Amino acid sequence: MIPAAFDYIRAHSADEAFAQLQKHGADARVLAGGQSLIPAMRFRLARPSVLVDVNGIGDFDYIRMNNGTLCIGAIARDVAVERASWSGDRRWSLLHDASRVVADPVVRQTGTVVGSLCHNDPAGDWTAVALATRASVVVRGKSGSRTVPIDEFLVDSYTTAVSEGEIALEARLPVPDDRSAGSYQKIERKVGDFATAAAAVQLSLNADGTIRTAGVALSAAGPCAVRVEEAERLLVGQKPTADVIRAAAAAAAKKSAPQADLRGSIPYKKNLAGVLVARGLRQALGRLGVTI
Amino acid sequence: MSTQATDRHAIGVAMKRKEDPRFIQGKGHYIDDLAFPGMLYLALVRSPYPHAEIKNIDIADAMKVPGVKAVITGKDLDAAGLGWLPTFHGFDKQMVLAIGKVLFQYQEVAAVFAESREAAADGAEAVQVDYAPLPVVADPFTSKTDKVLLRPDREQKTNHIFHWEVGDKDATARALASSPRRIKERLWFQRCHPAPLEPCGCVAYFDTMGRLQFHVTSQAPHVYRTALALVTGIPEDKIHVISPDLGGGFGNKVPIYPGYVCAIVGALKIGRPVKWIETRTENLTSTGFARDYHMDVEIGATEDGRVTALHVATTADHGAFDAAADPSKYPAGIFGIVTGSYAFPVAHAEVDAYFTNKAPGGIAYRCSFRVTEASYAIERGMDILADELGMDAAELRSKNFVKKEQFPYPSALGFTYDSGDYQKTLNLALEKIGYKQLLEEQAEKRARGELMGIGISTFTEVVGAGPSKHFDILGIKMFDSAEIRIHPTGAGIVRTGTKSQGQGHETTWAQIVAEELGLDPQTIMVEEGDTDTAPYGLGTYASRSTPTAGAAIAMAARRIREKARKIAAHLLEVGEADVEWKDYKFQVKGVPSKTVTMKDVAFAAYTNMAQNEPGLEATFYYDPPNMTYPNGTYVAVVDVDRDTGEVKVRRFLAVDDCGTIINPLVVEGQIHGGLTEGFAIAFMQEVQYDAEGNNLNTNFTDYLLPTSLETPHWETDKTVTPSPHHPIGAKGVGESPNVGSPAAFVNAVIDALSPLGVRHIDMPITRDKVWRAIQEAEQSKK
Amino acid sequence: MKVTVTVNGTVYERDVQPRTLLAYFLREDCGLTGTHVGCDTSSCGCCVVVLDGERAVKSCNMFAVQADGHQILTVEGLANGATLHPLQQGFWDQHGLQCGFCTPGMLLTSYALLKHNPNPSEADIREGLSGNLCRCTGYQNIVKAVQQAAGQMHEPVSA
Amino acid sequence: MNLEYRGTEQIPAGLDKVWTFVTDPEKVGRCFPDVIDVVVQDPTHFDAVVQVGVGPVRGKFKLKVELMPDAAKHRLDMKVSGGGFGSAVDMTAGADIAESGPGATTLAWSGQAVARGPIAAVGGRVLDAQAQKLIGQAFATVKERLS
Repeated sequence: MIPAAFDYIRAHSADEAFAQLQKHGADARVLAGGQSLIPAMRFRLARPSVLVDVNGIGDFDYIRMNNGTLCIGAIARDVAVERASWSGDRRWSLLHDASRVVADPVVRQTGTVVGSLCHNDPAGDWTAVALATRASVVVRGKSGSRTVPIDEFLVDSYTTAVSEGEIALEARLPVPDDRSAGSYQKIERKVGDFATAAAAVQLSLNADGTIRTAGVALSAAGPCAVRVEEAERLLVGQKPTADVIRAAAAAAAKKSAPQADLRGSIPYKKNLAGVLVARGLRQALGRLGVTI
Repeated sequence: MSTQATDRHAIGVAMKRKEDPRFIQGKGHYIDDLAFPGMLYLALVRSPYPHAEIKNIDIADAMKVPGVKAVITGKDLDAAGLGWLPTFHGFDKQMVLAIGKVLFQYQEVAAVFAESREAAADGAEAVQVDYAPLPVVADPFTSKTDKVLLRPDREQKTNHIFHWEVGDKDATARALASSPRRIKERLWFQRCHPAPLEPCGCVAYFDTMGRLQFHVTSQAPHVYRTALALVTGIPEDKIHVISPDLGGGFGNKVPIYPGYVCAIVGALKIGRPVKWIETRTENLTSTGFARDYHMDVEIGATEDGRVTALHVATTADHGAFDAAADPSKYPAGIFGIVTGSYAFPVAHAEVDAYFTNKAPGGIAYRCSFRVTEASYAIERGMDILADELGMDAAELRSKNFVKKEQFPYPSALGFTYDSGDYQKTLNLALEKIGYKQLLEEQAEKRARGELMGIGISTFTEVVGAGPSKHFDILGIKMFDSAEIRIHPTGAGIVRTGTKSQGQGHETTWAQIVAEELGLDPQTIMVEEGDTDTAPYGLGTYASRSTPTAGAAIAMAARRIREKARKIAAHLLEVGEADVEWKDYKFQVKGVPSKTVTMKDVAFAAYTNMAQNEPGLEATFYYDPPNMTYPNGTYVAVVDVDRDTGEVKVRRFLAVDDCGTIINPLVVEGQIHGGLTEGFAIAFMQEVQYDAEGNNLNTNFTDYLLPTSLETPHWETDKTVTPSPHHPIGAKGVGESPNVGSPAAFVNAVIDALSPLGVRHIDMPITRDKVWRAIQEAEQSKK
Repeated sequence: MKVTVTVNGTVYERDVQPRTLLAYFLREDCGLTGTHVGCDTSSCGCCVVVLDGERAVKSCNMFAVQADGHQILTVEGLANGATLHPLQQGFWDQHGLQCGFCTPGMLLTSYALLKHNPNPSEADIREGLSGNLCRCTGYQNIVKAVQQAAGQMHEPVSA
Repeated sequence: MNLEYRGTEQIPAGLDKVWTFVTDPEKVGRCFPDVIDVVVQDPTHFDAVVQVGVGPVRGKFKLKVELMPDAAKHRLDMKVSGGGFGSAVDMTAGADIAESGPGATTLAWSGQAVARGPIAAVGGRVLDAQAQKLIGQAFATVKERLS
């Protein structure tokens, strides 16, 4: 299928990209990985009149540690997370897990983390990961760049805090402390499908074994990925036990507000939210040497 | 079974495929690779409504799109006498482009011809169609009521298409009534689509001689030529059909589709070549689907598990037009094979088909006509019976098998099974999978509350249509053909009326010729798909290539051998009666040192033929005396996750008996592929429509094909019981794994869930369905 | 728009519409029809090519203008003259193809996979090829083909 | 796909005023969110073009609208059909209109949308949000304009 005609602009710098987006406003879309945008254009559901390609901006392609923050540039590919030198570190196990189940292995070589956050699909993977890790996104707007916490960034299905004429430059994730681990649990009908349900979990433990911080988020459980505050509250300060896990899982199932579709019914998906959070917690704890 | 010990020259050898070098280098020649000077592109406008009156079609905006050359509608075609196309068996007709109303979602409404793909797509988007929606009939049970008449164009004012039955109705009813044990279950074999990775397409043009050159993705090029001649009135000698390399077919490339007719009309009207290549959505939503049989299966048995009678009543959903790909005299195909591998004393099968507002089709998707539905019905039915009787599923099957000594076996529904040793095949499978140990493991797991299942399917297929006394398409009998020419140097060419879509004919046909003539298979070229050069044949589908064309090749080769014998006698300077064919050479009887090879004879046939007719060629049209009956035992072992409903296929063993094996490498490949499609049908593939008639699986994002990660590891083995009536004893294999495996998967899942009281789940077995079945079972226990 | 793309070492300068997908550019503007199109949703992988020597990309999900100034490897560029690439040899030897339509994409996805993981396990290969569909082979022989190629590529080059 | 929505608006205006407003095609048409154009055909029929935009999905829906007021002035039904993106959307919306006090009217509305074609197949989640917005915001705007 053939997209409708459009004008193509290759940006060579962040300034140039920003200027073009300002100029064309609502008619323009940023082309990063394009792995969601181009199929939508082929079906002519999306028909931007201008594409601003940022793939040629070398400055955008990085993943680096910077003062206790992991910074992911606008065109860093999904696969770059999977192959990063630190990806075997248990602190980053949530990212590593997710990097292996986003879309399919070929799409991951082109798809980008920041692009996925900006697309904000209800069943996105990186959005749930970003919530669990308490990430933020750097957005460039008219009045300069601002850092938007992920909870404010994700507005509604396919809608984020990036307004017309703006561009997301970077995702920032706080580096977890040594006693941290996470887990990403996803059920999909097959590789490449959107999640039927998915759960992102990030935990850190105190020296006494109680839970110091907890991040719990769900995907495919509402208009966009959601944080399960109740589960986080139930976990923090507690010694991890089967009962605590059960309570957090129940909170997740309760929070989940999925749509029925070909992937499953509402009761099934709500059930999965609980099952996957429990599994995620167990795996994260297991990675910290705690078996329950 | 990667290699097979053989003392034969070419048959049974695991020869690497001759067609592969071009495919692995990107030199395959598929339909969309063709380009001709001045070629136009065709895009079709399709209906978003499943049932609606067409109030108006406004093409003005489309004609303004730069590059658009023409737009045609159903009215234009109707005026030219090309509005309707006869369906496969000729009992119905199908609109080429909608006339007056649309009958299914994504039906073809208008055709746009343009200078480029882009312009054609832009033009199609610009066509404005004004629809007035009509009430939608989205299932055959609603259709049955005739409250909404879908096809007022037909003489019979009903949605009921046909009633077909076979067997002894009264005796079956009596036997069932008097059986001490009985089961009855409704099994729905869901609507699927073959979805070859290459969509359908064509390029049509009229050459300088005014001859239609029609390149098309066709599994049956000769049938296309004849059908096009009948539909368009173009004399058959003025039509040349060429089917290039096909990127899979699986039955999808048997019917003639509206896009083809539009391309031809466009080429004629505009005077330039026209290319039409389907999008994936078009492929999945409008070209031949398969199955959609709702089957009420009833089996009677004695207390000790002997089957007494079988009754199957089927409600079939044929969609908007009766385009089912079934032979003329068999509107429900060879569904009569539904007695399977079992000695039913009496049986009765009936099928009632209905129109609905869905895409037309009902093609033989990687199976003989309706054999997959039948096989699924009986193999699920036997498991339900075993469950009812509290009997082991393997034991119940053994008890009721047609015995080895009963062949040729006349079945209760009129088939004569050629050969088989079902018990031997089952025994091998059970031994190899470790059935006893698996049962022990299962007992332990059940005690712990874990869900593990073992599923068996001991199917019998019927393929190779077929004897001309029974089978025809549009009146053309279902024989097949081969023409062999041996060149002076001993190389040669074989042409057949079949058409490979990946089955490897270029290799296996050469092996048959090489075997029969003692030649090198590497120097036997195989050509198919060109109606100017190939002898007339009915094409490749329903596992018929090896049973029909394969036989024709062997017989044509034997004709060549008879002619060659005369020349050999001349070379050996003896009388013809003194020459025998031994060890792949001609030899003077009793004198092993006096021999000539076929290569020698071939040279002589052109250089030193004495009084014999020059040349070394033969053609054979083979009309099989019977069908062939491949069979096998499949065993699936699954683990079910209670929390998520996930089914993990831990092991799968296929023991196939397809008679003589021509190339074990190719046979194994066919089995792997067929099992993968069977797995997909059991767990993933479904074309669903909602109550409003919307097709919900219009792309690979929702019509799910398994990847390497979901697909289980396949274990294979074989028994070999040659077909007694086939020249080389081969039965055909491409479809057995797809026919036999769905029931094995479903039986395994239900076996896993049976301790909870779950009796059946319709395919595809999704996690949601499994989870809900577990929930409901647990609720009802409380 | 003018684009300059190096495909299999040959420089192609063409004028294209921005909406021209890379797959159609390769097939129709460069005449390299080994790259196939099997779907519209980037699900099937028949169109996979290798970008800049290491990234497998679905060429029906990328515009030709994006490839301007880049290097593309297609199935036509795998063999070295008459010598098949070990992956091609593996697919042939192990009966890793039937209809051949998915084969180019499978080969190029495997090519990029072996670049990053020269010694993959069966699980790695199954995972790595899970963005490519095959309807014919059931994947088992494709896995064997990639294993054979990986083994061959490890062997020291004989003189 | 079949989607259903409902809601209630309390309008600080008398029944007659509300009734006059909601049976005026031009006024109702202008209440559609992101409406670009309204062309009134007759007292009960109008055509509207609305801008649709959710994330990457942007385009126009051309809609034909029929107003079906009942004689007793208690119920207004509305039939909306049209489409865009090669797809068709049929919506029905109805409102029970009742006096809830002096100078106050309750508008209890419900709506149903059926989508067909690529937008339903590929953009189902987008469509749901759009249809809900279209119907829900239209009634909310009615309230706003009458307040």
